[in-house]
Amino acid sequence: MTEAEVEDKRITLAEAAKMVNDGDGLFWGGFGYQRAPIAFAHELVRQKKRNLTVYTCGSEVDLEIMAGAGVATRYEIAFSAIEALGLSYNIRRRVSEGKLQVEDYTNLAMAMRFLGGALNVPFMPLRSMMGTDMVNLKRYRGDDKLKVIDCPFTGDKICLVPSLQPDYSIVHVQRVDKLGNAQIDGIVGEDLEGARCGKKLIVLAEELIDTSEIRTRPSQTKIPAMYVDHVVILPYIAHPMMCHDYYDYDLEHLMMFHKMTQTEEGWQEYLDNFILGVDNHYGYLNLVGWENLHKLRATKPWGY
Amino acid sequence: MTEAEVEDKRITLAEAAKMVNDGDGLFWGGFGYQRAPIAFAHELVRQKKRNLTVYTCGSEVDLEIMAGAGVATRYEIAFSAIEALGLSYNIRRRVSEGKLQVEDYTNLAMAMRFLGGALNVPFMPLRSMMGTDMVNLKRYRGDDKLKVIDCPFTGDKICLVPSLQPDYSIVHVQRVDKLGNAQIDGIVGEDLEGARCGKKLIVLAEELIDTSEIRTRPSQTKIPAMYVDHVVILPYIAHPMMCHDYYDYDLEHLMMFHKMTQTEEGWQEYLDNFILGVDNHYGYLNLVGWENLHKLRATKPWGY
Amino acid sequence: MVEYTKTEFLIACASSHVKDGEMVFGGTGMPLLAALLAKETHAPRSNLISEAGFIDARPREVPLSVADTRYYYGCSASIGLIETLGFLLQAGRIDVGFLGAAQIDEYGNLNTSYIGPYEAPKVKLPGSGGGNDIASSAKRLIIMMSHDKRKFLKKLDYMTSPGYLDGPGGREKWSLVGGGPEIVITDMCQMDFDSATKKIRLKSVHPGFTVQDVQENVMFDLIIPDDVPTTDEPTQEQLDIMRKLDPNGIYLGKGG
Amino acid sequence: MVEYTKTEFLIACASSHVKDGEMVFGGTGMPLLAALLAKETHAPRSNLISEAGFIDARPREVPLSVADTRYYYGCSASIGLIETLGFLLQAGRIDVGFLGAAQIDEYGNLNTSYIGPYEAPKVKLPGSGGGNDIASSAKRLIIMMSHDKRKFLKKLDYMTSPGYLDGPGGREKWSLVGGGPEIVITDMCQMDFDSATKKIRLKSVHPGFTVQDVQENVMFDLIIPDDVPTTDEPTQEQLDIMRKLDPNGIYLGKGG
Repeated sequence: MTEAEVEDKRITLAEAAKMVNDGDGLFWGGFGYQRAPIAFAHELVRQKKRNLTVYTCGSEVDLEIMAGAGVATRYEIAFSAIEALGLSYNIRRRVSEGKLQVEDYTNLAMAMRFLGGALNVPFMPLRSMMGTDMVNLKRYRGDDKLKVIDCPFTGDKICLVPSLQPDYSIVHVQRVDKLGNAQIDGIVGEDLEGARCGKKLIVLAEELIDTSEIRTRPSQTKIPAMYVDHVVILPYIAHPMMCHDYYDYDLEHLMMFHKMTQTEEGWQEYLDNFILGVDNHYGYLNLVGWENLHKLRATKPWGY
Repeated sequence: MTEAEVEDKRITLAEAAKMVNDGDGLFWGGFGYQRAPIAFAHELVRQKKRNLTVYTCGSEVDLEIMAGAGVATRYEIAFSAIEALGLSYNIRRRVSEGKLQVEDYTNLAMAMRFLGGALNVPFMPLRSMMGTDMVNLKRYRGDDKLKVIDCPFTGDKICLVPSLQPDYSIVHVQRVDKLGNAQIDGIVGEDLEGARCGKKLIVLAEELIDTSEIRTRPSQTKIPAMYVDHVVILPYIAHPMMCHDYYDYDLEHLMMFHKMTQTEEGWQEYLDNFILGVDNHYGYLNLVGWENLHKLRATKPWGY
Repeated sequence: MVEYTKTEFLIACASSHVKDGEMVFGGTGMPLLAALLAKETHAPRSNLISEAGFIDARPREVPLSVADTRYYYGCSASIGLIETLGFLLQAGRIDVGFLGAAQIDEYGNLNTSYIGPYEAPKVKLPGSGGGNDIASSAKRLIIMMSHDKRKFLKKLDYMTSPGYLDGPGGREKWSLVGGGPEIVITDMCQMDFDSATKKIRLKSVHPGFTVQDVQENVMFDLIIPDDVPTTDEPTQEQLDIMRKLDPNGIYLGKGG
Repeated sequence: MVEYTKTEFLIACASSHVKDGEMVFGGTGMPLLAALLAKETHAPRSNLISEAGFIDARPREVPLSVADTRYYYGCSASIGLIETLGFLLQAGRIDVGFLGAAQIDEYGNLNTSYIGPYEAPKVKLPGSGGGNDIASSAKRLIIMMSHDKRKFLKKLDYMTSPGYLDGPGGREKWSLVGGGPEIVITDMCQMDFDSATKKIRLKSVHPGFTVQDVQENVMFDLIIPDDVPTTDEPTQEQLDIMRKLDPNGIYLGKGG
């Protein structure tokens, strides 16, 4: 088979963030401490994006950064906190100030909304949320937050949640080829559905892998190239969170972050130093320090 | 961590088939030529099961065997034929005789019905089938075949197909441990959803794998043990169909099968020789011949 | 003069409708060879997808089944049905689907399910498989059929897959994702669809056939344009490539 | 006499409610240690599942996040959210879920979302996460909370997760899959639910506390049985094991 001249989808982080328009909606990949696209959040802040809506199950530091810097004004999420450390102080402040609106769903509801978007059907059925304020109380989505109906087959109550097809999906993976075929190690969280639901998809990866290697292990391709519009390759994209088989979380940095965000002044200091005070992701990594970063490298077979 | 004394779920093929009651519904694994649970179909025939309903997307030789032998009287399927060879003659005859009823769905509709069953929701939405006789004409399911509704969010027409939770799911995989953790190589078709939708699950595997090996590569586990009730380990379960990375299809046998089924007499002869004329799966394999079987072994890296 | 069989002619003809860069649902048989031929000639960046779960496949031998392991090695992803029929096809990401049928009507609707009445069928055909899904959601549909008067009907015994349903607005009424049939290729001619009426229209006749041959072999009123060209013959390069793709004549036939 | 901290006491107490062979949604923090402790002692065949996608996990170090790679190696499957929350939990395959909350009412309904009015919240809490899913669909629910009068309310500021909703028949009306809360463990007592009224009921008081202490620290009418035993203390074996599970005192605290 002739190998056709292939498209190279690689662009810089700055170019990728530039494509996001003020007011856009983003599926936000990663789950908890795992594969959070922190570098992309930083760049959105540096480029002073405004009025973004972010859709995810449960992200942590990245949601804090985007809420704190005023990049995002609407969240459709299930969870915000820094697990094991405590509350999300930036989000808490921005909500109290009326600068951030959170439309509350559950983890399964959000995952189903991404699945529905990927399947291109307008809703998905769900057995959670019913009977509680998650059904009764709504913010900007109003009656389109969800619908509880009588199942036309069984007569049981069932909750329909609206599918999502945001402007962009932002997903962080371990490896990608220049066409966009992406491999994910470890758990996938809701990223398979999330990657497939966006109108456009930007994949951030720690490493480049050759297409010929992708083709020897097709079962490892978790996101096929045909979904992918742009590829960004950079190391330590998730720092201070973790990337399975690549590096562990930076607990010291994370605790510093969480402590500083307790006050608006502390947060502004973190923002000025670590995000606005550097030109790009390498500037951030230089500030964190390569010796520190190296200590976080994963140990086989544990993956952290 | 202490290793607890673990349950050994292995049973014989005869014991597994014995659990299926007359009148039961079965999810039937495999897709097209790939990982068809032929040995299980043979054993159902030998045990003279009756009035089974089989749910699958598109199976081929196995559906012919179960229809021909009168084991199954209802199919909810999308496709029946022997790809590249031609029509399913046994099914065609049994339908004309009124001995087999086929409730027609599409491949995506069946896959969604299994997904809905696995998710334990009563239906799943779909954008196919509408406007055609697949919506208008129904057999024994009547109005519960499907419903076309106006989407409560968008107003668009959308088709709801009822989820399936059959009595048993029958799935053929490459490797399984004695607890039931199953690895599948190559494509999965609709087997991930199908394995998870049944009230009980019987996994048929070519090989045993040790649990300690399962635990070193958790991402390879396509069906976790907690879904699995029974495990049957036998070689060449899919013959004359294929099993990725293990063996190719037996085209000669397949063509003979297809040719013999052209007439009722031919089919009865095949049934008497290859299914009823042997005591068990090894009897069948002996008849096919181990030299023949060995020739079908897969070649690396091609997997066939 | 180039020598070729009818099958080879049809494959080359179908192949010409695949455009470069397109996502193609290939299946097996003639459509598969047509898709592979297109990729080897004018559409090197087209992507072959098998509904069983193989994405961007480049089989070194022709598969007999959409689930054939021959599709696996060298493809760029191998997943499952929900991926191919749901995430790709239903989401509107597939450009071209190929379908065959036992019957077709003047709006391009297809029957692959039953001959005779639904209640007491004379012949049970294979059914939809992914056919209805493809016809509902692929952007364009290429239909390949053998030309027999009894197959080109005013009314189908059973409508398995949607063409333009009952005409203009038919697909829109059901919010179907895809665009509907683009071309019907038979062993006599090519037909496309009139954009205003959504009715089938003669596009070209194959060498050796006349407009009248075609008209006598359909049971509905076929739109005949003033100018009906002759279908292009395959090139020697196309023939060489497809014979290399199927050296054992599995689909081309032993006489290939 | 056995010496232990309050945290260790609560973990041992929670651990006793996990039965052998059960499927347990563990999460992080005290519930995780309780689940691991149960598996090391009386429930060796229980199965620890993290909602992020890890199944049958046996971490050698305590994870900080449900998505922590520490859950990975040695688990028997590692998939995703749809698997754990959909195929397992919503399908009724999870026996026990652990939940914490900022507020609870007399029917065991929980608030983990907002303090203050929904329109102008005083404090935005973490939200449901998988909490509402777990409360809706797990067969049994173990709730762990710090005991503070302002948390045991007649009316929640926001109902995030269903307990028994408005009482008998409340869960059935919404066809909820799971059975509802079984036990509430605080730093003063254990509470269960009266099967007729579905209202919360004192079950045992922890050493050092009285029935009156508990009554004074709830803002609804608590059912008090005639006989309220004292909660069992942890054994030395339990303490040794949990200190081995969390040698750095990540959840047990440095003073452990």
